[in-house]
Amino acid sequence: MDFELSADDLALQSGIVELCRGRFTMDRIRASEETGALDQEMWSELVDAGVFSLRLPEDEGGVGLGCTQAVLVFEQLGRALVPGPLVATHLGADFGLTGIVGMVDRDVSPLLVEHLDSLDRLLILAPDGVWVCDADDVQGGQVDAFLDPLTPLYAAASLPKGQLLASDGAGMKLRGAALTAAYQVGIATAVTERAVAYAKERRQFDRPIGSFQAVKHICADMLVRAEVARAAVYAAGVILDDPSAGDETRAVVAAQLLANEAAVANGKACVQVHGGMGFTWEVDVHLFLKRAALLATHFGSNDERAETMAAFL
Amino acid sequence: MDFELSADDLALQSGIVELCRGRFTMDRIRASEETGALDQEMWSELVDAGVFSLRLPEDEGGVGLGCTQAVLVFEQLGRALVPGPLVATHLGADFGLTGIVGMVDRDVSPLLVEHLDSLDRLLILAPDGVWVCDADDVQGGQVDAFLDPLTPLYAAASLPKGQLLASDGAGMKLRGAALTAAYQVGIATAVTERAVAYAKERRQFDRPIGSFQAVKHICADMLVRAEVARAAVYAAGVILDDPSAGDETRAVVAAQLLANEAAVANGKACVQVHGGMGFTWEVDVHLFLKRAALLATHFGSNDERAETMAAFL
Amino acid sequence: MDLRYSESEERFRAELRAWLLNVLPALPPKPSGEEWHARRTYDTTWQRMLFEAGYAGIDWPRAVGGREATPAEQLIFLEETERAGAPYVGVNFVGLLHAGPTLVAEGSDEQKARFLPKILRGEEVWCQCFSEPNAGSDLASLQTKAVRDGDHYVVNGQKIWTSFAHVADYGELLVRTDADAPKHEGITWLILPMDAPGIEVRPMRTIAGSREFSEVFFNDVRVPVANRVGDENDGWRIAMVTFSFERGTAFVSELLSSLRMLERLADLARKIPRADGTAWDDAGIRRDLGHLAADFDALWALTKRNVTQAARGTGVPGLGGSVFKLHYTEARHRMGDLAMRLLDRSSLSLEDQETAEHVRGWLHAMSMTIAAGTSQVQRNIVGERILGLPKER
Amino acid sequence: MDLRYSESEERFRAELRAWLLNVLPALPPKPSGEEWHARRTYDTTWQRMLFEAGYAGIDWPRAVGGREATPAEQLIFLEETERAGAPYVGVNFVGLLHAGPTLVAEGSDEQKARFLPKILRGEEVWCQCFSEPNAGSDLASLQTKAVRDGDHYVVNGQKIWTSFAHVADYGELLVRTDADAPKHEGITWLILPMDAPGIEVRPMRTIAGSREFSEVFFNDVRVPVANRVGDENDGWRIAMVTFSFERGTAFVSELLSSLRMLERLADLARKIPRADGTAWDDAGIRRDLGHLAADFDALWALTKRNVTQAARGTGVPGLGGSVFKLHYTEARHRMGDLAMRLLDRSSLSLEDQETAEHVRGWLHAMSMTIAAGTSQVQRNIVGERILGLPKER
Repeated sequence: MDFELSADDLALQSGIVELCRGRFTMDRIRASEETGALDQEMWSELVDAGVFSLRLPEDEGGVGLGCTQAVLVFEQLGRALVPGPLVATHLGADFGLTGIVGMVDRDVSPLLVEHLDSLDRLLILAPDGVWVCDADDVQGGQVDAFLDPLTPLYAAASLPKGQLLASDGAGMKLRGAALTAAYQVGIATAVTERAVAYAKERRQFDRPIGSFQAVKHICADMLVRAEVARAAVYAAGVILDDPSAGDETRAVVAAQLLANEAAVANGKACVQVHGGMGFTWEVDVHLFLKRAALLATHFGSNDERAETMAAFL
Repeated sequence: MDFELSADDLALQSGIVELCRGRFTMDRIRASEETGALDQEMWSELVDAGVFSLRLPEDEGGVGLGCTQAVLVFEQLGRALVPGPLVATHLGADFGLTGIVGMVDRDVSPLLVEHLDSLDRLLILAPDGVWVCDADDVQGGQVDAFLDPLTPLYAAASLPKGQLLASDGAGMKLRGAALTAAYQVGIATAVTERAVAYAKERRQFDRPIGSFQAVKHICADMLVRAEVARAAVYAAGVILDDPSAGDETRAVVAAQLLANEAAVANGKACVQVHGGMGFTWEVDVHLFLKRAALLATHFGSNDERAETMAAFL
Repeated sequence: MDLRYSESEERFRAELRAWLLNVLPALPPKPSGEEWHARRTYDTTWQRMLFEAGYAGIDWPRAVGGREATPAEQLIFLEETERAGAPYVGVNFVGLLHAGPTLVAEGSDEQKARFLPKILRGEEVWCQCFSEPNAGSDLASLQTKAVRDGDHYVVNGQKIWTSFAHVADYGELLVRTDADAPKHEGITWLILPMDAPGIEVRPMRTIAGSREFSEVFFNDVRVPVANRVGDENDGWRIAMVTFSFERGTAFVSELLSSLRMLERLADLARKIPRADGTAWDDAGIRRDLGHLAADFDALWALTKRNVTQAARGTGVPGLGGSVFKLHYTEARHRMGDLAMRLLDRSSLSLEDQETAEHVRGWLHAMSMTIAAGTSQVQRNIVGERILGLPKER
Repeated sequence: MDLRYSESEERFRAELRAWLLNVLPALPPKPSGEEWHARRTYDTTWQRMLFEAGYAGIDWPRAVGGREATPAEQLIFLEETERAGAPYVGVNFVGLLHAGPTLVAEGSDEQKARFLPKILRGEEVWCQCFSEPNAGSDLASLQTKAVRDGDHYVVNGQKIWTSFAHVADYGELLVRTDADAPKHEGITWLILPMDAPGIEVRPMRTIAGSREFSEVFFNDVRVPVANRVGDENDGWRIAMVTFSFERGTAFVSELLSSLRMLERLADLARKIPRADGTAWDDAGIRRDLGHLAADFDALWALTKRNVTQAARGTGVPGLGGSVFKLHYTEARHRMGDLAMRLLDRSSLSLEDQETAEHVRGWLHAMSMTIAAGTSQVQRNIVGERILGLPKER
């Protein structure tokens, strides 16, 4: 039992932190707010960094790591708010899919496909397995007004049948849920860092607002939410790699439930700490909050997750 | 529309405040903690003060007032934590019952009768109306360990059939619920007052703890809960007297829901503000909290009340 | 205590209701959110109609052309206009509810004669230039400077959070006229002509995508000394006078429309498919909706108490507003979160108007615990001014 | 990152499990809550059994007779004893987890030789005399005074919140030995013989009805100077040394028993009749239970992180504990409130043991956000020491 990042994990983490800090600046990320399209160059950098091939065996051109490491990487992508169908493309790699891969659940209404115009392939989750189709075969009208400015949406009336990849999608969904939860922990952390930085710098009544308990304690609660969720997410990553260490579903569902809540609650708290500025488009906070709200709808709802947890009692 | 206490209301209120402050001190109230029996002399003083005959017509020996006034009186009784089956005895007076009157719901399991040994008569709420029996006819074993030290409990295996008082108990239940809610607002207020007094007097780190926002804001939230519930309770009282001013059920159920929550949440907050002392038997806070928890079970549960409110949407 | 309206109040309601029924169909359709000039026209047209029917300045004294209605009549006015779907006060907010009442209380006779009738008739629109980037919760630390130059003040600095600045004719402006005095004692209240040279208005976008707020920059803007309300350096007191007029009615329209929104959310829950039936079949969802109904009902009762206390001069003036705002804004957060939970993936697309309204309501709630005194500041007010707890050091 | 236990850890577990299976049936029945002397006997008997089996002082160095187990083995020990229903540390808490480790780190060789073996063998019980009526959150402001008189200190004053004082042989005592020094610099750490003349122990009753805490009064109590641990006036540092040993395992038993309690609460929900079926058929109730399962699972993962970080010396020492405590105690409040909601009128009678446990759990949760640093103090610690936010003035 050694539940802390290994030296290799730390090296991987600092590599991805460096990549995000150096290449995926908020200026660059916000540039696609105008166009709605994914930044193809940024995507290539993600490909080159091995974000999608991370878990593939080395003889298939991958990095040969596990979910334990993948959650660390996705946490940092979330902290940097890197846009695009990261989780779907990562999952697609397991089936040998390349290019930009999206994902949609056939049974969830409305049928909203994220980033459709930028996609090469589309994973279709269905009760009878996981399917894939060419993105070009999906008839989707662009939605004019959508919640997350960095995630353009397309409404599809129906989906092509596609090609069967696996008749049991459960394992893939768990991996996707764990990576999504990791991304949410990254968001929960990023907005905590932003709230704390603002609380140290912003002065009212002749002192930094972070010296007031009312603000300090909001920040403390943010950290607590992020840390508790992070522990759950790391545990989920480890257990997916080694199911003897715990129940995979229980671990992943608990992690995603807490990570979603931490990301959304911390996003809201970050708005509050920023005061009026937090309510402006210009300040980045809302982008984190809106992504958190969007990702909370992936792989089910929190109501469903709490139900799943209850079934373990 | 004039939703503030009239001169007569204020006189009534200050009369009951004086009575409680002068006669029903916490020392006297806590004396019955040891015996478990109601203080008969205190009860006579309540009778003399017209607490139970308040709403009876003057020609029946009553005071001729309405629910509007009754909620003001019960609020102050709650603020002083006066023990005993006050609401049931008050409701019994509408049926000409005298003496100490208790109440039980035939359909709620377990059949726990509060204060049985001190009762003369027992109101029985049932789907087919309101019934009454002599308390002596109820076979109830005293419960050895019970939550509220000032409300001894008796477990009854069954209840006698009793005598039918009214075939429709709905109106009586609403009046009882409104008075119970008023008592809870009194509790919510009393514990706010105690928390504030303690926060002003208790010093840590060379200053009164009430100067710290962490404590100050707990107290502020307590006041908000009490004031919001108070407005709802007063509205319920007025609407029971004048159903043209609103829907009686909606007004009473909203009031009781919020008043129960305010009493329990403020009781817990008052413990927190008192720190370790709040966790001692000696300090009065727990008596308010436990009574609040007990009264929250009268006339249904908060889960049911929230459901009832939903039905109005 | 009496919640019934008196006969004369009911007569007022009946007349108003009849008038609304008559005139509302004649109103042109409401312009969409971002057409600010059209919105000005729409709102001022409505104000003109109110004026002609005798409803303008519902709470203003008759002496300055108002209706001088009782607080109960004001509640009825807000209830009925909301119920009938009449326009809100909109761009006339600052003129009617803030700058106007300030001029009534503290303006010179010339100022009253010049400005008040045009506010009532919907001819002139006002905005508020109080907050600054570094003076939010701590408003009194404002730094926008005015220096006397003959019979003008020369203003330099920056304001923020000015609603409707780009369609306003005048602004109520707080400036620092004595940098050496204690912060509350060096402030002056000026009437700012928005067309004065040197003013630059830069609309800001909110997280809900709207552009109703602006930053306003001042570069040697000359304001006549005649536009000063009250004495030089007495502006803080004057600003506080206006706030003290708050009669407990500030959030009435919002509260009533929240209750309507809750009813629509319940309707939505009845339609959202779930594994068995709809979301409405989920007891937890129903209870959350029902609880909010209790909250809004209680807040409506609290409003009536606040209004009565303000009219009677009982209670701690203006503080009922803090209690109301803390609970109301918290309930709006809960309603917003519940809406997002119910909408789930539907919340991602804002094309459907009903959906968009709920999602924007969720975002809007976040501004409600910030604007007009953050919840943190409100809790300080409640703790210190109502409960008498000591100030922090 | 690895959540599997190593082979040697699994061997440790297997041996422990076998031993527990063997010895637990021989234990006499646990005395009821208020039989303090019987509880002392029970707890010290268990400690003696642990000692003889080589499990006493699981985290103490071998040099002083401990097991010197790895943090992972400590977790296994706590897991297995909880799972098997073995006694908790009980009256040996202060000796094993607080006073003992302090003597290990700061005691003289004589003090170690005299006191440590008797703690390990369950022969002597310790209590803590730190808090005072006016020194709770602000412990360093303690006023109990000790004046040097020859080779004794003469102690006068009062302590409070001393657990098991009436059955303890020794107390760890903080006294003020320099009233003029800054408050953290005039404190001394003494070993107090509880049978010294002039000590009066007055048990206090808690709101849950238990009498485990006492007030302790000191009237010219003479404590040998030889009982001083560390230098005079260096007692604050010594107390802090102990706290810094916290390895993230403080709440492990509690957490595991909370999860068990949650499972029982879910069983209860399955039995509570409701209009249609049971409380378990209510989706809202199920979700609240399920959410708590997620919270406790996550806290268990967090514990493993804290333990690993403590072992590795990474992270901010001891601060993981604040994060854990804030979330854990908040979850316990939620679980208590949920239990009361489920029990409804059943919560009023405490005769049924299962019910009483849930109701006392509700009350106990209220002490958990107060004891060992209130949640308010914990948020300050997180805000200032982890996040680096400025102190208030």
